[in-house]
Order: sequence, then structure tokens, then C-alpha cells
Amino acid sequence: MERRLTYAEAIREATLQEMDRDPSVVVMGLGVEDPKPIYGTTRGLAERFGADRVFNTPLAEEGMTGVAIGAALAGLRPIHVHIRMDFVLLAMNQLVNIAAKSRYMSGGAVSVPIVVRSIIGKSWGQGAQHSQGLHALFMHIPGLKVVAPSTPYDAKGTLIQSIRDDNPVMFVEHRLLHGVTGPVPEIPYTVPFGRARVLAEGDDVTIVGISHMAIEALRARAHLERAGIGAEVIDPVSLSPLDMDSIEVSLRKTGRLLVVDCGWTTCGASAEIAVQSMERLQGARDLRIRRLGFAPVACPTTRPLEDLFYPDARRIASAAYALVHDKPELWEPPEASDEAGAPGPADIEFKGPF
Amino acid sequence: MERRLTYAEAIREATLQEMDRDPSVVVMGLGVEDPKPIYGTTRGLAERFGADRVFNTPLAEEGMTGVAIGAALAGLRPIHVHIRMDFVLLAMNQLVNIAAKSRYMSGGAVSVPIVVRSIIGKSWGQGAQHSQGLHALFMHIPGLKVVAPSTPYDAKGTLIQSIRDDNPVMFVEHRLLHGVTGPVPEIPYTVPFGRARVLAEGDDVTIVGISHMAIEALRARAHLERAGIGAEVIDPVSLSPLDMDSIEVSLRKTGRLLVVDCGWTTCGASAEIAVQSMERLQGARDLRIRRLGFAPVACPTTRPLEDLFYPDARRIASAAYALVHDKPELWEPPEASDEAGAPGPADIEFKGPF
Amino acid sequence: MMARLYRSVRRIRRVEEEIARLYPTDRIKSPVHLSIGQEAVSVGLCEALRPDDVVFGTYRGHALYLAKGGDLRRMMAELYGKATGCARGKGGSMHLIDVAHGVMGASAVVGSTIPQAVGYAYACKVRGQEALVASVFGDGAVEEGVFHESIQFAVLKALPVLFVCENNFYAIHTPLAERQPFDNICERARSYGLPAARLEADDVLRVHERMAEAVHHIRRQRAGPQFLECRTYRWREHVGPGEDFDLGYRSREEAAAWMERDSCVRLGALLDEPARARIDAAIEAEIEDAVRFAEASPFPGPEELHADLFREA
Amino acid sequence: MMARLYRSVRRIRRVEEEIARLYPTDRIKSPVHLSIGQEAVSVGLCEALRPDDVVFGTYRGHALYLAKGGDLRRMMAELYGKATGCARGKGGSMHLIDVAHGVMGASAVVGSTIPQAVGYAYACKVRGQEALVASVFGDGAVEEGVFHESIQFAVLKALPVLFVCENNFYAIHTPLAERQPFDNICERARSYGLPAARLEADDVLRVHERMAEAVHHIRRQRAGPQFLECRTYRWREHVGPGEDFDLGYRSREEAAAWMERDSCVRLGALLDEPARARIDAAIEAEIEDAVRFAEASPFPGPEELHADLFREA
Ligand SMILES: Cc1ncc(C[n+]2csc(CCOP(=O)(O)OP(=O)(O)O)c2C)c(N)n1
Ligand SMILES: Cc1ncc(C[n+]2csc(CCOP(=O)(O)OP(=O)(O)O)c2C)c(N)n1
Ligand SMILES: [Mg+2]
Ligand SMILES: [Mg+2]
Repeated sequence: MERRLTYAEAIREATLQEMDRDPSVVVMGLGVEDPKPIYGTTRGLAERFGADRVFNTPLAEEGMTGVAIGAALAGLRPIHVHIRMDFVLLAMNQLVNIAAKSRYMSGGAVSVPIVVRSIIGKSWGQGAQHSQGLHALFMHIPGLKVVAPSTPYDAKGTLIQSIRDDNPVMFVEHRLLHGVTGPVPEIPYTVPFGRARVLAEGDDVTIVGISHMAIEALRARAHLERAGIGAEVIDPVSLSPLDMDSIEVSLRKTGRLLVVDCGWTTCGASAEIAVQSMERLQGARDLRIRRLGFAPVACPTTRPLEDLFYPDARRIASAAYALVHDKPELWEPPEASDEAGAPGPADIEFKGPF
Repeated sequence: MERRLTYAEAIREATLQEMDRDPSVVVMGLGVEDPKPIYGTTRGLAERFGADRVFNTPLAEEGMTGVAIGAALAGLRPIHVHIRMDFVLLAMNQLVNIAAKSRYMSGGAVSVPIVVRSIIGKSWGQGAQHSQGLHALFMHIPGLKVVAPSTPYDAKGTLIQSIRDDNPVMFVEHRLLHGVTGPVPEIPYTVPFGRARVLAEGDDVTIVGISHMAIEALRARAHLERAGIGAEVIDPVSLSPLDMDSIEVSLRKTGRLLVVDCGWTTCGASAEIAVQSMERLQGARDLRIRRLGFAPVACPTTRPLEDLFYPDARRIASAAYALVHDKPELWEPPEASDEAGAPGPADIEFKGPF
Repeated sequence: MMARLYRSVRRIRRVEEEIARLYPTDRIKSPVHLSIGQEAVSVGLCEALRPDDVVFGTYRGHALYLAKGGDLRRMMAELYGKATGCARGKGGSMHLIDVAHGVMGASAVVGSTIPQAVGYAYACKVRGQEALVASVFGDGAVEEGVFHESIQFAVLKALPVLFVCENNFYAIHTPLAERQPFDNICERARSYGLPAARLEADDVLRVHERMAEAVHHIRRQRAGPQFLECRTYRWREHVGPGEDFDLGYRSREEAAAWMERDSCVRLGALLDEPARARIDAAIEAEIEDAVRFAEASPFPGPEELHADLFREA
Repeated sequence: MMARLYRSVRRIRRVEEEIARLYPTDRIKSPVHLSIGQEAVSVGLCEALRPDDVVFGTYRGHALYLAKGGDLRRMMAELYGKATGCARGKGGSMHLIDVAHGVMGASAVVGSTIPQAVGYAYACKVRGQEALVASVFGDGAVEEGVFHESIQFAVLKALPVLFVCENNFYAIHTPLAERQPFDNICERARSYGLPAARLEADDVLRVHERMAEAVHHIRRQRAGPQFLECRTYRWREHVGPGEDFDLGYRSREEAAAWMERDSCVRLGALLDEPARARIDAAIEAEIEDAVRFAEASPFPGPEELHADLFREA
């Protein structure tokens, strides 16, 4: 029988197996050793590996990121966990000015093998400061790798890959993915960076869904199927490096690209994927593009506005439909198709900001 | 006779005139009151307006940004100056989590009228941490305005506009622009955000040059002219909001877009301008695009590599030529044309990081 | 004064108990960080402030908002996500604001309002205003570098700020001793050269007395900021309506010692019964009204999504 | 020991004087922040360290690099932007590094290597290594929040770090008193509960003695970090080869008092003349060789632009 884990369990298993394998791996962050250990992803690690290798930090994101970098320079492989990506903004100097540049500006004398795990929050009135998907900020910076897996399988495989990578890796999770289950082999394995996954095939439109939006894209695909549209759904998995080859193959078939991100679109991952697509196809294949992401405001807390702030399966389907039929969205999936349309579990609402 | 000022003098004049007009304007930052006052841009302000309105700060970017925000909430209009944009990374939390969001998450109860001036460094071995153009990071964030004037005229006009704006404005300068001279009326005037400038007309290719790259684009245009290519050069002036209307008008004519930035391209301003161009023209006009920016590494200090790291007039011309003739760059402007090609003064080399 | 203090503490307590009671209905779709047990700090502080003084707080902000005079109806509506909320439904429990009453806003990023308080005070000082600013934050916030940067500038410029650290001994579930080398927050503050004192904040009268003294000094002597560490205790879970003694990170006994000294009960006992009953009844009526208001209010319409990003003339 | 100390101070002084002499040729296309006058700090520190100990420094890094044993040829080549430089021409004067000799790198962002030193020490401690880490930074760095965050964690985990603050009284042209409320850096450090002392760093013998003491304690007692404030003086301009008394932010008299107590001269006078002359001659020869090496070395080729971003197996 196929072994299934949640995304959170997959992350925990990857961490545990790598810590078993390599004594230089350590886990640090606010609440990694806690009765509510980062949604279970760090549960039991301190008991197993001891306080030296798994430790809570003071509230000091910039400083503790520097500590992680320094430990990495000395040969450790720290995994630094942030329960919200929003807090990583406090550590931008260490990440961008130090971690991303140490190797280059030392002419290769050192390297900084750190993994920065951070979680994009969503739902239950998280609000403006607990909901940001800021992966594009890191994609902008040479010297950082960025990965944002959407399945438990890839969560485990890319986390192991991240830990073994000799460079700083921003590991982006999404709060609503933690409860999602999927097949995960017990044996340790890596999923390489720079390889996108075609989650479902289709001939009419290519939907690239980042992180949690890969799941929404799959749901949208079911809606579209009933409207006679075949959507190919691609999960880039890693954002830096970005596997444009796979996206290009799909676009040569469909000629239509919809990129859906759990982040803003301006200078976002969706902009980059769209423009690289165009750079590759221009002169060779007509291409129509479209981006969806956070509304260009801060995330409001009240539910009716929050629902408008985020793209979801229905709006993705509408946008894809418009792209295919070359007109502004007029079509909406029928209400009744919602249940049937969901290939994954409905979002599990969670309460509280953590 | 036309009155001419340097870019630095224009900034100083804008500041001085606004401080005269509005007692709530204050200037703060490391070295604003200094024998070498931010390349002269804050010279004499402390003597004129007193220590309460012009003051040096401790080295504490995050905290002092919060101080500026708090002062703005109380009705002051702080101009916070950073001699390098790289240091603004220390203040990302206050800028992104607070300044950009205070108005929205208070439902409009407050606003944060601050101007954050920061300077992109270049030349004389500035190196990885004194050379970054990070405006794309701010463009990504709703709630921040971003402006990057390239001429003394626009420097004065947009700075006055920024100071009068009731919202946080990131005012981006470039070290090599400070010495550039141009016509600047003495009377205070504003240059509105969201209006690009067509610096020179042409039919074959549209070159959008951001900040200092607008000048390099003009130089490239002279090279191209001699190769029979007419380049239209556009300076977006403000990056958020972005005047895509003007760019669209140009592209409907040329069908070819080269965006040149003094920053990285991935998820950069160049990506955003390219993708919005495509979103507007798809189905209406065939469009070819190309981006140039920093090489995707940290900025090296040694001159031979530094020269390769940055786009310059010659490489811009080559790229535009390739775009027009639809082939990889083979053409280079002849060496001899360099002098003639430069419409502005040659870059003034400066020594030292400040 | 005793009646005022009692009313304020009791009102906050009851509002939060009511929030906890309503929470399982899922009509409050917002994380709530309750101050139950910690009310004495906000009340003691705000009763020492003038209406034109301002406060900056945190996501654990109901108590400070109410104590400073924030509108209860609009707070309740905010928790319900309604258009009549103090942030028009866009901020929720973690971002309460009432500028008219000097509640200048709160942040869900620990420590991040501290420098704003200092900046506000800078503006007050250079404009010759008498207003004073209180910055309220938890024991965790002291660990953030920005706390130091803020206090440094406040002392350097002799600004009218009262720093109030609500030391409830935990940051989420991590005790202070796991995060800070020593239990000596005051000493660290004092190293910047400002007066700093520790007080047990289980008695609102004492808290108020000390706050009033500090406020008086800051306002009259204009010699710069002061710092007060208020030792207090959170009775409920870090976030949410319930208790959390089952989690194992702290014991019910530890809490019981604080609950026994409940400021609300002790103060109530000092009032004469009919006066107390009148206050209590008025509070209940006010809460009922506020909840009704919140429930009856409309949600913001879709056009609200794009409103309020920028202020344009 | 006296000869060693003299040699090291003199060598740094002469190297930097030579850099200043060469600078107008524009062959060093890199901003240089000279330590002339401040050598005693780096020398006193590094002579107290073992080869396996490591140091983290700043853009004002020539002295620390050389004192710790960094390769002079590769440093000079780095300033020239040559492929043989310690960072292959990619780092320049502000980013000197020599891992083999425990010079772990420097940053041009003030304060930003302090937490790295602490993190390195964490690794040493949990792996049971005896190595000790020195973190060297200026008086300006103390103002950054990250200084506090770093010291807090170092004390919390009792890490083997020696914090060395080179207090030269200025950050660029701004005197300490305009930036910090009091001239009491040690007190602020001490509030975290670690031993902190101030010393006048005009005498390399004394500096060395105190450094050796601190190092001994940290290594043997394993009781955590220590802090030393070294009061010193920068003789040249903040950045660049010249003097800057014309700028008006400080006076030549102020500097003269320090120059009179020049560590290099005083120590040299204690040595017997032939020994001193031998040392001096060797230094001159070494410098000449290093400059020749730098000048003769090739620039990195264009393929180097994209190398060294990532380390790939
Ligand atoms: C900068 C930052 N880091 C981490 C968090 C997650 N977090 C939320 S509340 C909290 C505890 C803060 O403790 P304290 O300051 O003592 O306040 P209390 O909740 O006890 O009132 C933490 C760590 C955050 N919100 N902001
Ligand atoms: C974070 C940051 N802010 C500002 C600067 C600009 N800057 C460069 S050196 C310097 C002065 C630092 O003074 P100090 O720490 O005392 O060192 P010193 O130069 O005196 O050795 C400043 C402000 C910087 N490099 N980094
Ligand atoms: Mg607490
Ligand atoms: Mg100094």
C-alpha cells in the first residue's frame, strides 16, 4: 500500500532523516522546540537530537540569521525556521548582503549552507503582516536559491536537497499545504532544483501554479474540463533556479500561459515566468499571457475582502477561459461544480495566527 | 540664459525650498549634517533650519525608519537619507510591514508621508554591498511608491512631489547621476508620478532606461543612429506607479522593447515593464522584447569584471541592434564612435565608497 | 479614581471574556490575543495619561485600546470584520486603532511599534507639544535589536516617551530564561542612562501610582524617557479564547498564584457594593450593545478591497 | 614577544603607508579604510590568539587581516583587483579573507559580521572544539540592533567569543556623543551579564596583556563571552589615503595627542637597534615583494564574472 504523509510530516521526516545522516545539521528558530512545534514539522527533534542541535532562539531575526550564517561558515548546516515569511523581512540584510554574497565576494573561499524555512500564512484574518508571500524578493537576488514545493513528496525531496546544498536556500512553505496528504516514500530521496513538474496535461492553456496555487490550479482544471478546455498544470517547484525548459515545452503546445502566484504580481515570480516565456517563444510561437496573484493591496482581515484578495480555483478557471477564448472573463464555473472540482482536500481553516 | 544645476544641487534645492515652505519637513540620516553632506545634497540645511529639522542619526536603520514613520504619524514629513541603497535592507521590516501597510490596515485612519532617499553606488570597487539597485523589491510591495529620476529637472520635481505626497515614497538616486548637469528652474515645481518621459524619438526600437541607464540609453541611441537604427528612449521616471501608457504608445510604433535597468533582471523592474508591455500588446501588435541589467552575480570589485557586470551604452546598442535585426548580437558600435556617442558627460569616476 | 480604575479593569476583563464566549461561534474570524490577567498594566498606564497623549501597542491590544478610550463598538465590529470597525474590517484584532483617542495603532510584528512611538515623541518635542507617548510591548520585544535602537535615540534626544514592558514571562510558549541571559530587562534599559524600574503589576493601584509618577516626570522635567517593567501574567492561551495548561509549558499552579491576586476582584472589593453593581451593570449593557452593533453592521463591500492603500489629495 | 608585537605593528603601519603612497597612481581601484594609528588593537588581539582561532572584521580590515596572519601578497593583489588576490579580485579592500589563517571575512555593512562571529562560536562549542572567535567592530556598530541580538545570544549560550570594539570616537565624521546617549559602551555590554572592560589602546603591550587574559578566560573557563572596548584613534581620513583635518570635524591637536603616544615608535624604542633594523628591513623587503607580486599578477578573465556564485558539488 502506498505510504501517505501530510506535507508537515514530510518536512519533519526529511529533517529527521538528514539530522540522522549528518551531525552537522541543526534546527533553530522561534518555537522549533515547543508544544506546538511549527505545525508539527519539528516535533520530537529536540528529544532525539538534543538541545545543541535543536534550539529555540530569542526574538532577533537579523541576529539569528547572522548566527546561522556564522555556524554555516564553521561547517554546520543550520535550518532556520520562521513561522511567517513576513518576519524574514527583519533578516534581509543578513540574507541579501551576507548569505547571498559571501561566496562570490570571497572568490569562492567560503560557502554558506543554510536553509531558511518560512511559511506563507493564509485565512482566519491573518492580516497584512502574517500573510505575505515574498519569494520574489529572494528570486531577485543572485546567490540565493528559492524553492516552493506544493506536494508532500516534493516537500520531503526538496528539503533534503536544500539541506545538502552548499548554498543558502529559501524554503517556502504555505500554511494551507501543511495538512495536505500525499504519497511519500520512507527512504530518504532528493528532488533536484530546477525541474518543474507537469501535474496534469492539457492542450489549450498552460497554468503555472506556485506553491499552494498549484493545488488551486488543479481544481481550476477540473472546472475547465467541464467547459471543454484542457489545461496543463505545471508546478515549478523551484523558483531559483527556474525550469523554463519544461514550461517552454508546454507553451509550444498551448500557446497560452496563465501564471498564478501566492504573492503579488508586480516584479513577482509570475512576471519573471511570463517574461522568460516570451523571451523564449518570441518569433517562434504566438503566446498569450496572463498573471494572477494577490490583489495589489495589503491583505485585509475581513473574510469578504480576504476572499477577493486571493486568487482561487474559480477565478483561475475564469481567467484561463478568457485567455483561451480571447476575451475578458465572462465565464464562471457553475456553483455546483465546486465540490467535484476539488481534487485535493478543501482548505482546512485554521484559527489563530500561528 | 538657461539655469543649470547638477542633479545633486537640484535635490538640495528641492529639499531647501520644501523646508522653507513647510515646517513639517525634516531631514534625517547618517551624515546629512556632515562636512561631506551626502554628495552635497544636504549642504547647509542644518545651518539654515536648525538641528531639530536636520539631524544625523545613530547607525540604526530599522529603528530610525520606525522613528521616521512615527514622526510622520504625528504630522511631520521626514526625508530619511541612506547613502547606499544596500543599507535599506536593514529597514525592510519597517518599510514593508509598517510604512506600506499602515494606511490600509487602519482602514485609512492614518497615513505615512515619508520619503526614503537612497543612492545606488557604482565604480571604484564599490563591491557587492555598496552597489545594489534594489528598487524592484519596493515595486513588489503595494503601498510604496518608487521614483527614480535621471535628470536634474526631474530630480527636483519628483523630490518635491515625493515630499508633498501623503504616502511613503522610495526616492532612488544613482551615484553617477549626482554630477550630471541640466536645466532646472529656480521656482519650485512638481513632476507628477506615473508619467514617463520620451527622451528621444525613434521608429525602430523602444529603449526604456531606468535611472542612470536612461543616460546610457541615450548614448546607445547615438551609436545606433550611425548604424541606421532609430531608437526611442524612454525614462519611466516613476516606477510605482508606472506609466505604461507612454510605453505602449511607443511600442505600437516600434514593436520592439529593450528595458535596461541598474538592477538585476529576475523579478526586476525590467521584467515588470516587459510583461506589462506584452499584456497590453498581445493580440494587437507583434512585440519583441529584451532585458539588460546587472549580471546575475554579486558586484565584483575588480575593474575588468565590474565592466562586464554593468550594461553600458555599447552593450545596449548591441542588444538593440540584435533586437531590430532579429539575431543574436554580432554587431558592436565601432570604438571610434564612443566619444561622439556620449550626449552627456562621461561618467565621473569617484573614489571611495561614500 | 478607585472607581475609575475598577471600571476600566472590569470592562476590559468582561469584554475579553465575552469575546472568548463568542469565539466558538466563528463569527470573530480573527486571531485574538487576550490580555485577561494583564489588564492592570494598560489601565494603570492610561489612567495616568491625558487625552492628547498617545499609545502604541501590540497585537495583544484590546486592553490598551479600551483603557485609552478606544471605541468599544468599533472594536467589536473590527473583530467581526465589519465596515463599521475601527479599521473598517481591514485590521482585525491585531491592528486596533483609534486616532481620536490616541490609540495610534498596533503591529503583529513583535517590537515593531517601539520606534514609531519614539518618532511620534520626536515630533511632539520639536513642535513644543506637551503630549507624551507610551510604548507598550512584551518581554519578547526587548530581544529585538530595534528595541535598543529605539531607546538609544529616545535618550539621545531626551524624548517624552514612557516605555512600558509587559513582562508576562513568556513569548508564546518559551519562557524568558530560554531567551534572555538574565531576568534583568531594567538593567539593560538603564544602561542607556534612563530611569528604569520594575514593578509587580498585580495591583492596579500601585501600577497607576508608578505610571503617574513617571508620566509626571517626563512631562514636567522634559528630561527624556523612562522605562517601566511591569511583571504580570497571561491567564489564557497565547492566542485564542481558551486556557493552555494542558500544553505543559507552564503549570496551573504558577497561574493560580497570579489569579489569586486578581486586580479586578481585589479592587472591586474595595468599592461599596451598590456602586460596584452600577458599574458592572453599565459595563454589561455596553458590551451587549457593542456586540449587537457588530452583529448588525454590514461587511465592507467589494469596492473596499482597493480603497485605503494610498491617501491621495 | 616584544619583538613579535613590534614587527606586527610596524608591518601593518608600513603596508598601509605604502598603500597610501601608491594610491594616487590609481592602480588600487578600491576604497581603502586605513587603520593607521589603530594597529595596536588588532595586533594585541591576534598575538593572543591561536592559529585555529578565527576573527571576523570590518571594511577597515587590513590590520586585522595582517595581524592574524593573512597573506600579504594576496592582500595586495586583492587591492589591485588581481586574480591572485585573496578573494580573486572580487572583494577588494573591504572584503579581505584568508580562511587558512582564520580571517573569516569582513563586511562593508556596519555591524553585520558580529552575529556571524557568534554563530561560528556556536559551532565551535557544540562540536567541542577549543577554537575561540574574535569579533572586531567599531564604535558605530554598537548602535545597530544586531550588536545587541548577537551579544544576547552569545551570553545565553555561553559561547567562546571575544567582542572587541575599536572605539575611535567617530563614525565617518560624526562624533560618538552625537550618536550615543553616553560614552558607556562597556556598561551596555555588561548589562547582558558578561565581563566588559575599557582599555586605552595606545600601548600594544597593555592591549596584548588584556587580550591574552580575556582569551585565556574564555578558553579555559568556558563561561562565555567577554567584551573589550579599545579606545584608539584613526589618524587618516575615514576612507582614502590622506589626512582630513581640513574638514573641521576634528582637530589636528586631538590627533596629535594620540600620535605622540604612537605604539609603533614607543615599542621600537624598547628593542635593541640592530634587532629593530633587521625587522624593519625584512618588512620593507616583504612589502616590495608583495607590491611586485600584485603588479605582475593578471586580472581575472571574463569567464570569472559568473564563477563563484554558488558552490556546486
Ligand atoms: C518579529 C516577530 N517574530 C516572531 C513573531 C511570532 N510571535 C508572535 S507573538 C510572539 C511572542 C512575543 O512575546 P512577547 O513580546 O513577550 O509578548 P506576549 O505575547 O507575551 O504578550 C512571537 C514570537 C512575530 N509576531 N514577530
Ligand atoms: C549599516 C550601515 N550603515 C551605514 C554605513 C555607512 N558607513 C560606513 S562606515 C561608517 C562608520 C562606522 O563607524 P564605526 O563603526 O565607528 O567604524 P570606523 O569606521 O570608525 O572604524 C558608516 C556609517 C554602512 N557601511 N553600513
Ligand atoms: Mg510575553
Ligand atoms: Mg569609529
